[in-house]
Amino acid sequence: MTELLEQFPVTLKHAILDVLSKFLPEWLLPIASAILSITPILIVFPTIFALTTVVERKVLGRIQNRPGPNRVGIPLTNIRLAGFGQFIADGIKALIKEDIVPRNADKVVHFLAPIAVVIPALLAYSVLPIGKNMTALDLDAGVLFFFAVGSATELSVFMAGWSSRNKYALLGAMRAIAQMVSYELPLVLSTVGVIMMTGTLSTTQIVEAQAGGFWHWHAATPWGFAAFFLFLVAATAEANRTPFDLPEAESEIIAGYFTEYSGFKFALFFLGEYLGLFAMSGLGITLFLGGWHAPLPALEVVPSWIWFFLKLGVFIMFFIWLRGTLPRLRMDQLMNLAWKFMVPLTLITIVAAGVWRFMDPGFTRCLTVTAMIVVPYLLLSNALFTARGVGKRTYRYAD
Amino acid sequence: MLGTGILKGMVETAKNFAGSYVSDERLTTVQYPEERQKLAENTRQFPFLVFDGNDPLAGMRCVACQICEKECPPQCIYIEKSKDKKPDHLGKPQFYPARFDIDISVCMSCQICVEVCPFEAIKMDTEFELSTGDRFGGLLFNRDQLAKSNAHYNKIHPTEAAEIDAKRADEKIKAEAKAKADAEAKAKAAEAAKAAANTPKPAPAPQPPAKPAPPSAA
Amino acid sequence: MNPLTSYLLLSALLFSIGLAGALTRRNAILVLIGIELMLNAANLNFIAFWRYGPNPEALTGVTFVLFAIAIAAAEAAVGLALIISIYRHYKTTNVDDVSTLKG
Amino acid sequence: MSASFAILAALVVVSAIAAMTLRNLVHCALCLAVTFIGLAGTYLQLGAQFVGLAQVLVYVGAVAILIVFAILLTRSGEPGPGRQFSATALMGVGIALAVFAVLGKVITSSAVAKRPAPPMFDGSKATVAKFGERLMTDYILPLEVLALLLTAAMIGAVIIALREKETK
Repeated sequence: MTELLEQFPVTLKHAILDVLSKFLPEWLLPIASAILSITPILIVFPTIFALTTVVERKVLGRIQNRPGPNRVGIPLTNIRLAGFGQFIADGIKALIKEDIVPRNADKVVHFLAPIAVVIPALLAYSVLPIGKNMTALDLDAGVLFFFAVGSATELSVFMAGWSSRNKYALLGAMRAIAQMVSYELPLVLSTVGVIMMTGTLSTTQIVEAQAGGFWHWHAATPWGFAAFFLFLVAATAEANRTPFDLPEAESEIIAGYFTEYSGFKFALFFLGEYLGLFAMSGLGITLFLGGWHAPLPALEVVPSWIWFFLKLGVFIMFFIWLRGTLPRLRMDQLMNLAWKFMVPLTLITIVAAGVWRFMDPGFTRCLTVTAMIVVPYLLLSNALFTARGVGKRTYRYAD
Repeated sequence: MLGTGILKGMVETAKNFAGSYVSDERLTTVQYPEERQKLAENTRQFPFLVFDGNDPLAGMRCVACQICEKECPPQCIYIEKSKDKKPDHLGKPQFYPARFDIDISVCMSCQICVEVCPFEAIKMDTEFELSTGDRFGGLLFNRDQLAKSNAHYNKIHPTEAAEIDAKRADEKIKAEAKAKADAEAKAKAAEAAKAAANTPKPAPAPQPPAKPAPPSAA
Repeated sequence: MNPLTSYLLLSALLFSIGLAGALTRRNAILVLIGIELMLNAANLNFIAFWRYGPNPEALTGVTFVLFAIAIAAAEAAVGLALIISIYRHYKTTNVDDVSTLKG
Repeated sequence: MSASFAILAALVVVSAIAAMTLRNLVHCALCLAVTFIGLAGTYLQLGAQFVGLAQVLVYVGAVAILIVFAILLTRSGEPGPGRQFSATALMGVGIALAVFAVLGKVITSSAVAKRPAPPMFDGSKATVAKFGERLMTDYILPLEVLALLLTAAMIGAVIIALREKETK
């Protein structure tokens, strides 16, 4: 039973392929196989996105002591489904809304930008191991592929902001690019420790290196925990989530680079943003939280892909929780955090990972590596708090 | 230390999140169409015209003085004076509005019309469910739509309405007393005149003015 | 035509396009773009020769390209910084107008 | 010559020509990014996975962005009414054509063109691990020099682009 469930998606794919092989010519089979691998990604993650939009609003509502959306259910009936029909209503609304393109806009680039946002976000999923034997594209340089594809998003954000011919859109795009470039550095550097320890860039092999219970996960080691924490912060910034949502800071620059987008194109931006967030969470799970491995060996009766999605759900909830708690940063604070705090600390975690690798296992190693990270963290945070611009603000007239 | 404040905030929001499921008192909103919050007494939306008694036209307090029309900042009031007169609650013949329109899509709820009205004739309503399919005609209220009874006024702003009713009752008593005094004086004068003329004749009873029913204290 | 020749021809074409652009356009940024294209054409050559060469296990071609990419990144950064600096001085990025040294 | 090569080559050539001829500079930069992506695809097709992905990361993620920023900073995004090509444009095209003619002649007539295609290349021989090993052993000195160069270039770029202090 477990075995059947475990490999159910893979067996299903092979069964379909077997049937297809009787009808299709030989050269079409690899393409059919690729399509069969991609289709689940194209169905599952947008579905998670749709559910997340509702869950996010409900959780944010609860954090603010109100129920959140709880009305839309099945149309023409009184069944409300606790508001989980909302995303269908939103989708229909986005589809039938008028698509407004500014008169001065660069029509071609304006049209291409939302597509160019969604495609890299979807491509990033192809290297994520969703379950045992379930990596759509098992590349030798999978992590590099992920970052390469992720960096292509910056250009599409620029396309959206520039082509709108709107000062808010351009400002938002500039902010977004500056933020993404700045946080890409700590994001990549925080993963270097894991890559060093496993000696591979392949996501599948990185997951395999963390088998056998949660104490084998990279996040369970001192350097891994620190790297995971830094990765989380950088991932939040890369995905433009609060508290790093300056590119779309609605109280300052309306909606940032998608100010001039409406209807379905806006929905595509929304989708791209969330898909980016899920992909980033998926990479975090793969690199630090054991991928599809169960936290305890006894729990391996539950299929691997369920573990992956459970962990993804935890990540999503965490990001929503973060959004409900933290206010937005200021632009200079954002840059200071990236360059003065994140980059030095990620470099330190890489050194710490090296020390961990070459010391004998034991209490001393644990203590040394922890000290290597905690001491600079305390020093840096202390220095930053007293520094101008980052630290606590003093108000001349308030208080 | 960097990060402690964030942790504190996260704990707080987590408390709110969990607490909102446990205790309903935490919930600050109500499920609107089914549940409603009690409106505060000083709630105000858009103006209406107060009338006394049961007949909107007969009891209309407005005398079409057009002060509110002149004072209205967005100029959303339009008044046409009547040709004839009808008696007010004191029995004095007054004009009444032949036409009284308020475009509440223009009205900004400033309450200046209420402040300037010397006759307590225009007051602020608490009705807020005014959505309509017709953007222009549907939000242009005429005299008959605007006229609402004093009982309604007493219901939505009880304290204020009670004060005004007391004041008006007072005015009325004074006016009646004055009318009586006048009548007596007149009678005396007549008697005196009669005595002077020495032609004894019964004094004419002072005719009470046709006045509307006294305001019901709801 | 064997595969190597087709890659080499593609690379030669790319190089010529970059050269034509660098020689004909007036904007300094476009000249830089042309140079980038020429550099990429050279990179493509290295990869093609490595792949169809006698000893692909040695990984010489790809290593060279990796170094070339890093240097190109540095070149782009410095080149664009120069263009911005020139723009501040002359208020133009037109290469025909920035000819004080021409005499 | 396979179909995938034909598609990639067409993509590279067309976008490169567009990048060199379009009036609007931002369009040129975006077309340049497409060229880089097409070239990365060619590298991947040739089995150079690491370099292909590094190409996307560096060129699309960094150089294209840098160019776009430079375009906006020098206010040359909107093309002026004047000519876009320099006075010696015809000569430049002529030179480029001549270069292509010579290169093409050399390539097609060289011994390489007559050599039969080598046996199928085994991708597992060019893994990232092997590549890293080479970089850390044989090429360690160039790698370190490169690191130095990048640092120097970064500092140099910052200093050049730094706004001059207004002295007076």
